[in-house]
Amino acid sequence: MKNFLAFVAVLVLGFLIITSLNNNEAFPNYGEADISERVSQAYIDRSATENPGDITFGETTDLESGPANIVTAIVADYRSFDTLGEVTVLFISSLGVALLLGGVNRKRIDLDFHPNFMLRVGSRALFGIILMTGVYVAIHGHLTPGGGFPGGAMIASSMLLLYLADDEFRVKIKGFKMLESVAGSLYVLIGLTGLLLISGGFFLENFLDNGVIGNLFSAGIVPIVYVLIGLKVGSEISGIIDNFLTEEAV
Amino acid sequence: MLQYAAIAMLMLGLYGLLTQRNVIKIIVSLNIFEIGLNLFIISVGYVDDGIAPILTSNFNNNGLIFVDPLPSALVLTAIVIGVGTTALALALANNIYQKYGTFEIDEMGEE
Amino acid sequence: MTVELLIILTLVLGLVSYFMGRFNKVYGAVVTIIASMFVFISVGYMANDILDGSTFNYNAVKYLPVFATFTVSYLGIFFAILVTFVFAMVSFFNPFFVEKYKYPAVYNMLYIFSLAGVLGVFFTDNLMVLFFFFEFVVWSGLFIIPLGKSKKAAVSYYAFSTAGSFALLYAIFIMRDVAGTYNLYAGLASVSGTTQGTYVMILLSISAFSKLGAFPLHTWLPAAHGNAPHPFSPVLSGALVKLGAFVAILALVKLAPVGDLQSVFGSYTDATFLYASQYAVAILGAMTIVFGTLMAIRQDDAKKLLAYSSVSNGGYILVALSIGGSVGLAGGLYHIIAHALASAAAFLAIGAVSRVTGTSKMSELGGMIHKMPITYMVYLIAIISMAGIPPMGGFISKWLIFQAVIDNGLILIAVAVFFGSIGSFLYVFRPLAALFLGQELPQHKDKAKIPPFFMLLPMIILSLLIVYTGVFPNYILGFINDVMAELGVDALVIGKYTIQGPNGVLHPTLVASVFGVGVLIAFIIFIVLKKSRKVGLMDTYTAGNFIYTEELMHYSLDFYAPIERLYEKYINITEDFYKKLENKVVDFGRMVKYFFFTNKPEVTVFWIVVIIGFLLWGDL
Amino acid sequence: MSAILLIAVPLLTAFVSILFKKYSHYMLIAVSFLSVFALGYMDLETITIGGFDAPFGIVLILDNYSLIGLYLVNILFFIVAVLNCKEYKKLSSILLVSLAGLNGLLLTGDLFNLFVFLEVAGIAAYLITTTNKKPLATFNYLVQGTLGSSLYLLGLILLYAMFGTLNMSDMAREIGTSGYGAGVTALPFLLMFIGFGVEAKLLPFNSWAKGILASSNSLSGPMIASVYAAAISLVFGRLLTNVFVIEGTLLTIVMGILVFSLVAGEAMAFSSKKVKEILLYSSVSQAALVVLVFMTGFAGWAVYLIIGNATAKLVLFLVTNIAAKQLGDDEVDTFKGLFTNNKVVGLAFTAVTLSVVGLPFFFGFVTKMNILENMFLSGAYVWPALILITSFIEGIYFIRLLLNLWHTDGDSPEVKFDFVLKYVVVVIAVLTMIFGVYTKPVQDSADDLVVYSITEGGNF
Amino acid sequence: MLVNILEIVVSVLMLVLAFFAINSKSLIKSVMFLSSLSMLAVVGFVLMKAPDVAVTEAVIGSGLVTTLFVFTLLSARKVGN
Repeated sequence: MKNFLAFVAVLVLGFLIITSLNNNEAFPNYGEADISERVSQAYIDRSATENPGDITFGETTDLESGPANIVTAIVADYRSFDTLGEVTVLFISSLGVALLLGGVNRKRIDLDFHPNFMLRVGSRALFGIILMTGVYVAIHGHLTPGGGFPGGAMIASSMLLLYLADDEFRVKIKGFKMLESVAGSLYVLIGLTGLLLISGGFFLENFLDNGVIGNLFSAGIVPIVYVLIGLKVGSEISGIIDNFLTEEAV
Repeated sequence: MLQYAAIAMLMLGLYGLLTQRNVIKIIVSLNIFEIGLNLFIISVGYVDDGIAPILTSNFNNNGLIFVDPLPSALVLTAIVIGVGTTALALALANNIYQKYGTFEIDEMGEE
Repeated sequence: MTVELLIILTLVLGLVSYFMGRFNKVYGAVVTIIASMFVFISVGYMANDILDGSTFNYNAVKYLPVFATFTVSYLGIFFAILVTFVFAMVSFFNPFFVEKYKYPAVYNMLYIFSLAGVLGVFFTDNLMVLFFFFEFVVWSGLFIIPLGKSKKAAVSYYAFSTAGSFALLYAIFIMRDVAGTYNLYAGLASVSGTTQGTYVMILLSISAFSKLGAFPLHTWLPAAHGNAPHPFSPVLSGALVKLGAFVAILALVKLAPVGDLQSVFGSYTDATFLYASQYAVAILGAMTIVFGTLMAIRQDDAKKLLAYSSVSNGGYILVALSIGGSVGLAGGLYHIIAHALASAAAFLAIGAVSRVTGTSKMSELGGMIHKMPITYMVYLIAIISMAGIPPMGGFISKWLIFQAVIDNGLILIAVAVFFGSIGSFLYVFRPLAALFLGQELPQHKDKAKIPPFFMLLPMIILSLLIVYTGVFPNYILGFINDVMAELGVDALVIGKYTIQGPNGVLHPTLVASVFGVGVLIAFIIFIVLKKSRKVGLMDTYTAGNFIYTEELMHYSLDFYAPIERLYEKYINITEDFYKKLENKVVDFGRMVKYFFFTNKPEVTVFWIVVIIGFLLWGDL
Repeated sequence: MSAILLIAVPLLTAFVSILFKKYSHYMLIAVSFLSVFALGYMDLETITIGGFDAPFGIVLILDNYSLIGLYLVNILFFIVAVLNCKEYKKLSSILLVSLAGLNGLLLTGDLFNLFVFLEVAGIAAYLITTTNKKPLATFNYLVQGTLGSSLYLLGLILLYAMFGTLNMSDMAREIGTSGYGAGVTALPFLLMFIGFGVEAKLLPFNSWAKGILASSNSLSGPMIASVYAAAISLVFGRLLTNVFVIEGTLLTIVMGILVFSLVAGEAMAFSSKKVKEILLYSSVSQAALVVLVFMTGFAGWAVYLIIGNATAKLVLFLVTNIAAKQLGDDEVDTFKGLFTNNKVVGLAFTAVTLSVVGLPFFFGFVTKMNILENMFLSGAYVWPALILITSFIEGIYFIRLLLNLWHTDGDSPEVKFDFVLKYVVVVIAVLTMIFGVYTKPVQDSADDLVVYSITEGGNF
Repeated sequence: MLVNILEIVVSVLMLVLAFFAINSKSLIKSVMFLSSLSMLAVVGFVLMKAPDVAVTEAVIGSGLVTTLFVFTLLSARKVGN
């Protein structure tokens, strides 16, 4: 009964919200958004600071922001600061998971599931492939869909595979910590380089050459940052997985 | 349509939070809410007949209609933040289970 | 010495007394004597100068923030000199009590601070400064009271005083809004006779009632007076309560009344000349008198009894001030003096007794006259004045009030006033009999002795003044005439030795001398005739039975039981009301806690759904 | 010096600190101290990040308003960190992140960036509260906090869909010039208001507060009730004064929420018998008061109110938590006579309590009086009455508490306070008194603050 | 047209899955429903031309979160035994 009432209540609320949005003269209907009225137009045209005119893939050089993937341009360049925050969120939640689940002596949870030899060898092979894919996705973040976060998650899932395929396996936490720390620090340091080393520079400024849009080696610091993000995310999520898969040794 | 579905999912998430008293179920509801939110954010930037906001070979950006890339960027951030919170919530759920031996809030007694 | 400097110096002296108190408790208390004497003498000089028409500028402000301004008015002088005098007298008691407190140094400091606060209230003409010092007095008192017996008393003192302060503050804001300035006189003048004036009048009355302990805001007063440290009770009753009278004068006299009574009640009223607001205050004042009297009759603790008598006397002051006119106002102002002196003396006397016996309960005391005859005399004089018997000051003021009430034909109020007067006979003599007369109790026999000279001194001075105000009131009445002239009220007609009331002429001196002769004759008879024989407690028998144990045979316990039985069902009405109010708040709080604070997120979600729904529903 | 360092340096240190666990708490102390120190060298400016000006890039706004907020939050954070760094070494990295998050919250001029920092600071807060050892309460906090910030994001996205920008001042300008009525923004603003309401403990949305604060310790109590509350209120205030347009039905709803929070908060505190509960419900009410003052347009005084509350709550929660830890529980009865043996701490506690209640000569009096006066002069007669009534209730229970803490019939409990704590609370108490008497700088700068934050704060 | 029909199917399926995920009695089923819901959301993202989000959601939202849920349930079952 209570559930039903609650269901009716949220149904009514949903209906109200939809009606209100439909009646809202300022809110665009689905599929009719006018991008040119929004700041995004500047991201598409790369015209936040200058007016580059038409952009042609593979030809136009030295845009204010180099990635061919406009989303990446926003995530890792225009609004890179958000991404720093986002990495921090993941960082702190991995710290938190370690704090909540961690302990000094930890051992693997017994999964009632013991992989055989084939599985172990096979997954080792697969591990490499997934890892490579992850790195690839992270590196090509400025050109293709994907980027640091899915890439990092793929790296972590290759670790996960090892965990599942081998019930004795444990990651070297120390190594991951190092990776996580170094990647994070480098991200901030790259940001600070823009601020401190270049006169009149800004935090997280893209101080490298943007190159030709569409090339692998283009977009200045964006690929570097994305790889760092990938490594950091990968190591953080691996840490989280490790914490979830272990328990306090009794 | 997907926009309405997104709003409906937001509401279902709220419904879950409103009725469920199981820690895991609450986290599931929260996740549903977040997925709904992400869908809604993307739907706000959708343009009929628009193309994905990626410049690819053979294209000149002139005259093309892209969907709004900014919501995508925001959702990327939101998804990762969501994962962070979910991981933390699950770790807490684990702690709760170790302390009370159950996931049902009603069985834990008032503190 | 400007007012500002005086206040600052007082505050500094307060700090000095604190540090002296840290060093040596008694020295700290001695500083309070010095400080309050100093303040009293300074105010006295000031008064003298003002009366002589001096041109010295007391109002100058040099050190305090810009908005602080002072005006030495006759009204301010009147109150200040009275209150500082009470402070000065009571301060002599401090060194003898300071040992018993938990935080003696703090007591000394706050004692002086409250004195400074009082000065600020009476001398400022800036409303914000007025409020500031008003609060200051409240807070100083607040921390002194729990040094006595009860924490609860302090809380209720705080609650009612703060209600009063906040009402005052709100009134100040209204006046500020209308007048555009914080000047006291401009503010009062600007709202006079307008709708806002009604609000201001109501709010100021609330403030005055709460401070004066008038019905229905009186419940704090008996608790606070009864439980405060012994030397602070006389200050509370004789001095701090008078802040309420000060505010009442602002509300009732300085503010032009609003609302014709006849328009409210039609022709059913007996007071056609009064305005609705004044009449309401007068009625509440009358109820205060009756209530205070009835409650005082039942008390066992002598301090509580006096506290209720303070309530009842506050009622007299309110009645007198609300009737107004030259006789009424003069009666009110004179009653302020008379009651301040009498209650200070009475509280001091009981304090002196409690100091040696450790209790002020009538059922546990008796026969103190044998060891403390002077204290007994002081108490006797004080209660005679309280009961309004010539030749004491209380008689003069009550006579004036009666005159005013009768002259205006306020029958209801007259009944209350007379009832209070008779009732006060009933209660004031009970402590006299219970504490001082009767059998000397064995448990206090050894401890009781004549108080030290410096405790006797203020009591004797107060007693002499009580007699003086009863015998030669005309000098003081002359000063009161000045005050009333400043307030814009016609002067009371006084001769050299006579007071002209509307219904006749009073010759206080003559009355006093007749009484004096009577007392003299009685004394001669007492001396000449055969003395009664003193017997020990065991050397007697009752109803044919010998007494075997030295227990107290108290005739003043449950003395008025038959009368009490008539109304004992109703005595707690106001207390119950406030208790219920408090419980309602507590229940509300518990309910909110129960409904909103659980360990489940669903509550928050539920309200989010409801509130968003509410907003959008409105849009539909 | 660029204000970005206030965010970047703690973050960098946090990333590094996980490698040097042993020294992480020294890093925490050093960085939080340097943050306070560095504030003196900051110029008031709008900081662009990545070289893209607003509204395309993210900007940080360092104006008078955020500078005061930064000083307050950093100093309080430093105090809490110093007092707890030994006991909660494990949390050092998390605290560093939370410092970065709080600074980011106060500085940012971008609405989405605000969401990110809200989450950073929020997750740090959840982790700080795990030290209470009440996982269920923390879980509750986490769910509500996440839901709140998600609602904020939802509202933000609605605004973005309508006005196409994420920058605060740009958004405010777009809303102002768009010509649509207040109706179109009512839903997003309500969602954002609720989102912040959850964090700021406004009443129907704060069921987490009891679980967290009633069992808090000397780290989580002051952190959540003082540092976080101050930061959230300040950010809320910036949004309320610069961005939000609250009119019509929305105004009714918001005012209803605020009045209910004010009154019910005081009533709940009045009916509580535990010291921490009294403090926590009182801070519910205070939070509503702060928002109310922002709503009525006296931003400057609201800031002073926040400062007063934050410092006071810091002292109160610190002292209470330390005493509660040593005594075993926080019933008022257990605490009876606590200060007879600890006069110094007692005096400081009393001073700040009296400041909260609004005793003349204390800082709280100055702010409260000015707020009341300004409200009254602006023609709002109801709010002063309401505030007076709630202060009345507040006064009663605080006085009752104080009297219980100073006077006891039985034995006084023995509680040890360490030297640093004594020093800190005394300094805060003395400062409350100094600025309660010497009010000129406060009076003068309050007006500047109002002017500044309304006309220039959003980089208009 | 095809896209529209696909949209409707995806939407309805998502809602049904969400409802099941919330109301399912078994926790593990609930988690599985959530995972499939997430996969459908990926389709939704693709339909709305947001490939970046789709990739991220597929890897993180659908894969990783589900794993974490399952691990929590596993470890809880261990403690429960």
